[in-house]
Amino acid sequence: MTTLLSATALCIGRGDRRLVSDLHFALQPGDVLHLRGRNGAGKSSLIEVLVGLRPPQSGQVHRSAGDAFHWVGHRNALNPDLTLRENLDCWCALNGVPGDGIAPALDRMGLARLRLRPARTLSAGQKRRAALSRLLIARRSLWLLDEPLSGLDGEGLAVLGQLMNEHVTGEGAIVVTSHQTLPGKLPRVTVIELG
Amino acid sequence: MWTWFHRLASPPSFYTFAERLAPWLLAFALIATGYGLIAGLWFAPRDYQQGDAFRIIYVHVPAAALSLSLYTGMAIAAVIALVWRIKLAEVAITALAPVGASFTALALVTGMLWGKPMWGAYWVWDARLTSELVLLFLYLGVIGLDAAFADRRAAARACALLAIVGAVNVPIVKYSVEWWNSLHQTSTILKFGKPTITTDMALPLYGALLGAYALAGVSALRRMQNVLLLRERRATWVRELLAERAA
Amino acid sequence: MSGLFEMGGYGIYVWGSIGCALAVFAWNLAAPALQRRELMQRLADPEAMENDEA
Amino acid sequence: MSIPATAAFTATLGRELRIATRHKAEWLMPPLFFAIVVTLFALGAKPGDPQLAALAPSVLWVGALLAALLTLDRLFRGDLEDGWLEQVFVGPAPAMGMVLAKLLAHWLLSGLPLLLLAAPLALQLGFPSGAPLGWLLLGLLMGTPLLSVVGGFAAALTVALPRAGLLLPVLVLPLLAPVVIFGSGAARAAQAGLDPGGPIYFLAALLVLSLTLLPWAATAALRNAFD
Repeated sequence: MTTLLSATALCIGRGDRRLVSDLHFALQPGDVLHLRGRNGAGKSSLIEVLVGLRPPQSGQVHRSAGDAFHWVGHRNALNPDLTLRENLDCWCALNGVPGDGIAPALDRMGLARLRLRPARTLSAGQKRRAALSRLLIARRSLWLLDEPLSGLDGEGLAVLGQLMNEHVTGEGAIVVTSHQTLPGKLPRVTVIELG
Repeated sequence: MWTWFHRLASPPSFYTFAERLAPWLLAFALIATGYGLIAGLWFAPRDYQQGDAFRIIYVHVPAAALSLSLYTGMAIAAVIALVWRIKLAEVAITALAPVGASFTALALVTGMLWGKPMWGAYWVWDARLTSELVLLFLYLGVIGLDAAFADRRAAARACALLAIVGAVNVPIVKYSVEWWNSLHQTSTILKFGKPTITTDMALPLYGALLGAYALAGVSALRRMQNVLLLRERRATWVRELLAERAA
Repeated sequence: MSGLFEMGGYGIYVWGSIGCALAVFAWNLAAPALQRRELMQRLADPEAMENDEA
Repeated sequence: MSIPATAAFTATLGRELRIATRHKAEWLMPPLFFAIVVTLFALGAKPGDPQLAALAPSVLWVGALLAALLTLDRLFRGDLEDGWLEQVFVGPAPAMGMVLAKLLAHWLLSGLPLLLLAAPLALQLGFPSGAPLGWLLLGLLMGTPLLSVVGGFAAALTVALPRAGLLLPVLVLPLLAPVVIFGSGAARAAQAGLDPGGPIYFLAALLVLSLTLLPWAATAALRNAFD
C-alpha cells in the first residue's frame, strides 16, 4: 500500500500569519481527505502547499506519484478567447498527454456540444465542469481539488460525485477543499477542520 | 561563529542588538561628520586649482561612495534572502533602499553643484554623474516595487530579484556610460580630474566618510527595526515590547 | 571671518552642497523615528493586528 | 511517461500564437505607436531639418522601447488570472519553458514588427540608407529581443500587482540604458562612416547575458506570485 501523499510537521502561513501548525497525515489509495473550514481559514493555502505551488513555512510534503497528479484550482485555466477544445488541447500539450481523451471526457461532463464555443461564452458551472473534465482526460492516481463544488449546478454535482466514487474505489486518492458536504457516497473520508 | 550569526538572525535578538548599537553608532557618526565637515570647510588648505569649490568633496565623495556600497549591501542581502530565505535579509532590502536612494540623490545634487563652478554647467553628461543618475532609477525601482506589494514577504522576494538583476546591471551601466562618454570628448570642458589630495585635506575626508557610513548604518538599523516590528507584530516579543512601552 | 562664508566666490555652491548634505543626514535620522512613532501607535490598538497586510 | 522538457515551451508558444489570432487589432498597437512617436518627432522639428537625421538613431531606439512596453503589462497577467500559470508550475515540464515561449511570442508579435517598421521610419527621418541602415537594423534585430526579455522580467515581477502599468517603465529604464546607449551608438557610428563593430558586439554580449539570466529570474518572480 504505497502512500500517495504525506505531510510531516507541516506549518503553513499566509504573509506573516500562521494558518496551520504541525500537520501530519499519509494518504493511502482509496482515501479521501476533506479540508473543511470557513473562507480564509487556510484551506486553499494548505492545498496549494500540498500541490507544491507554495513553500510551507516548515515541514515537508511528499508526493510519491512523482509529478503525475491532477490539480484543479479555484481558477479553471481556461483562456476566454480560445475555444473549450483548444483550451484542453493546450493543457494536454503542456502535460504530454494524448488529446484523444478530450472528446469522451467532454461527453461524460455533458459539454460535448460546447466544444467549439470560446470559453468566455460558457457559464460558471460549465467552466467548472470543463476544468473537472481534465480529471478524465488523463488517468492519475492522486487528485487535488480546490473547491471543486463552487459554481457547479445540480447535474454537475451528481457527475462529480460519481467521478470521485469511481476514482476512490479504483485505487485512487483525493484531497479536496470545500465548505460544503461532498457529493456521492465515499467509503473512507477523513476530515481536517481548519480555522 | 555560525551559532552567533544564527542567533543574531532571529528577529528579537537582532532588535535588541540594534537597539543597543544604534545610539553609539549615532554618537560616532555625529562626531566624525562634525570633524570632517568643520575641518574640511575651514581648516583644510585651499586647492591650488579649484580654490574653495573643492570643499564640496567632503559631502560629494561620501555620498557617491555610499550610494554604491548601499546598493551592493542590498544586493548581498537579496542573495541571502533568496537562497537561504532568512527574514532578516528580506527586511534589510526594504530598509537599505531608501537610505541608498537618499545618498544617491545627494551625490547627484552635490555633483551638479560642483559642476557649475568647475565646468560652467549644472548638468554635464559626465560618466560618473550619469551612472549615478541611472543608479538612482535602480533604487527608485526597488522602492516603487516594494511599495506596490501589500504582502511584505512577496514584496521582499520581488525586490530581491530586482536588486540582483540591478546589481548585475550597475557595472554594465558604468562601462557603457564611460564608453558613450568617451565618444564625444568635447574639448571645451576641463577634464574633471581628481584634485590632488594632501594629507591635511584627506584627514577630514576620512572623517566625513566614516561619519556618513555610520549615519547610513544608524538609519538602516532603525528602518530594519521598524520593518521587523511590522512583520512580527503578532509575535509575543513585539507584544511584550508594546506592553513595556505602554506601561 | 568674511572669507569663511564667501568661500572664494564659490559660497553658494559649497554652502548649497553642505545644506543638502545636512538635509539628507537629518532626513535619514528623522524618517525612521517618525515611522517608528506612527508604527507604535498603529500597533498599540488591537484592530491593526487583525488585518493581514502590513 | 516522460514529459519532454520542452512541453511547456511548445504548449505555451502554440497557445500564445493562437490567442494572438483572436486579438488581431492588438498586434497593430506597437507598430502604430512607434510610427506615431517618430512622426510626432519629425513634426516637432523644422521641416526636413538635417538635425533630425542626426537624432534618428535615438528617436528610433526610444520609440521602439516605448512601443514594446505597451504589450508587456498583459504578458503574464491574463494567464495568472485564468489559472494557466498554475497549471504550468504544477505540471511536470520545467516552467522556464513557458517563460521562454512567452518572451519569444512577445518578440514575434511586438518586437519584430517594430524592427520591420524601423527601416521606412529611419528613411523618413533622413537617416542614410545603404550600409548605415543595415547596421541600424542589425542593432534593432538584437535590441528588440532585449526589450522583450528585460520587459518580460519586469512584467513577471509585477504580475500580481493591479496597477503595475505605472511601475514597468521605472523598472525597465535603468536596465535598458546600456541597450539604448550601444544600440543608437552603433547606428550613429555607422552614420558617421565609422566602424560600428564595437557597440554591436557589446549589444550582442548584453543579449546573450540577458537571455541566460533574465528568464530564470522571471520564472522565480512568477513563482513568487503564488506565495
